[in-house]
Amino acid sequence: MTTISVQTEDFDVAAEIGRLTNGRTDIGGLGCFIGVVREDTSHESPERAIRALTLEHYPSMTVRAIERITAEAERRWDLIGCTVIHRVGRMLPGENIVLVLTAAAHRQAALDATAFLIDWLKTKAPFWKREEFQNGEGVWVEAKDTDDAATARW
Amino acid sequence: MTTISVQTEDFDVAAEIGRLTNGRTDIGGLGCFIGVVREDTSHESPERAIRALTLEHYPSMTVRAIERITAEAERRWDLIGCTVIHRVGRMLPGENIVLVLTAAAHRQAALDATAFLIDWLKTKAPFWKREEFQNGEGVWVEAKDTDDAATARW
Amino acid sequence: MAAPLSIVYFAWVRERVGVSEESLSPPDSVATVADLVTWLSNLDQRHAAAFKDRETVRCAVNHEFADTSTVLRPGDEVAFFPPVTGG
Amino acid sequence: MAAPLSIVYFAWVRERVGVSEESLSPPDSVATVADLVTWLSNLDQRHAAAFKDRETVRCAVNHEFADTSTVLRPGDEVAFFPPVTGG
Repeated sequence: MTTISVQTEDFDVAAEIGRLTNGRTDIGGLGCFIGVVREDTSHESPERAIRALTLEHYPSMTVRAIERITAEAERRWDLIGCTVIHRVGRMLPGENIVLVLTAAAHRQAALDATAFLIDWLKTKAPFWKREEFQNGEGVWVEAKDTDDAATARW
Repeated sequence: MTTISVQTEDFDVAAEIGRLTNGRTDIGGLGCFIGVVREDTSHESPERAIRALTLEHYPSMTVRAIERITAEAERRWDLIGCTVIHRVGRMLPGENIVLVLTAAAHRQAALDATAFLIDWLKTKAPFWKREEFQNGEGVWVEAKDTDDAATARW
Repeated sequence: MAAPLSIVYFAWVRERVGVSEESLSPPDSVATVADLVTWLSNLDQRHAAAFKDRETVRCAVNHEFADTSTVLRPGDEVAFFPPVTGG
Repeated sequence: MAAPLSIVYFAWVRERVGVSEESLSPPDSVATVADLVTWLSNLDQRHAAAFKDRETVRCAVNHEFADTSTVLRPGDEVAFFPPVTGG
């Protein structure tokens, strides 16, 4: 079973695990990754600490792009199911951004597919992050070379 | 924060995530792995399908052994915290066996530490699994070469 | 190009252009995404600003990531945006 | 070995020995884990069965994984068990 959702509201991790496993007895391992809004304090000025993050996306393309990514994961690993929930809109530090869940008979498939899904979501799904600082200013987050490298590993 | 528990009762994943994150705003990624009792139906006879799994352990050593494993993970990766909960006793197919949670500023540390912790738990903590079949017979699970190989990767 | 294209913008590309969506009918000489970018860049200052760093602008055609050599057909939805940063 | 050792067994090693824990005082000639295994193997049929495949039996001394060359001291807790299979 593949569940994909793009939504403004938060997700319930336990409910999503329950929906994915759903009483099945052929699952040996569940992998999970949760991306969280981090109050980046690495800027020199406290005024540039992150007050909020806004996720913009391309509504008519986003779910389709995620479907292609989950299909690729299901082609590469023997998965019983996977779940991707990505939030959009404005979020505060500590709030959840994205949930990746994978279920497989064996742990390595679940672990690898989880890492693969989050790596590909970062570089192959149409989302854009805008950071809002304490002083009210904001910047669009720049894509990282390390994310491209992580994607290219697979 | 490091949380380690060896217990007979099931764990509450959402509660453990809440305990680990605990309102912090410096976490960027949470990794999670849940091991589940799988009703292995690969045996030729349906009588050899797994009815239950019993986890034996070495009570005076187990927590100490897990502490050494989590300390090694914290030495290798920049973790904000991690949680390992391992159940012991008799469990039915579909029940949770083990929970690994990791929190880090960056996703790669969380993902790698999660995989590392479950690989090392499989080969460096004193637990033994006994499978109980539908016909009442049982066998001690044999250690897998693939688990040793997974441990040696790190 | 006989019929108009639907053109959509995201993130800072959208901010620079000043609209999130527009319907435009480029001349027949516009055959590919690269041609479209060149034509848009010369349309006005806002479009020129959006495509100033052409190398950093990515695109999708009909909801699939595309590159500058992709051939356009009438009625296509063409999206321009910075490299994605979700997850 | 002046004082007794505490010896504990797990999984099929425990089942073959028939007890989960015992206190034994091996002779002075037993200095290492390897010596202890040899001595236990000759104790009776149950111990002999437990250590029949010596290569597959693992051990810990005072709650740390050990190998057959580990030197034993009076009062040590020595554990014997199959390769672990948790997680």
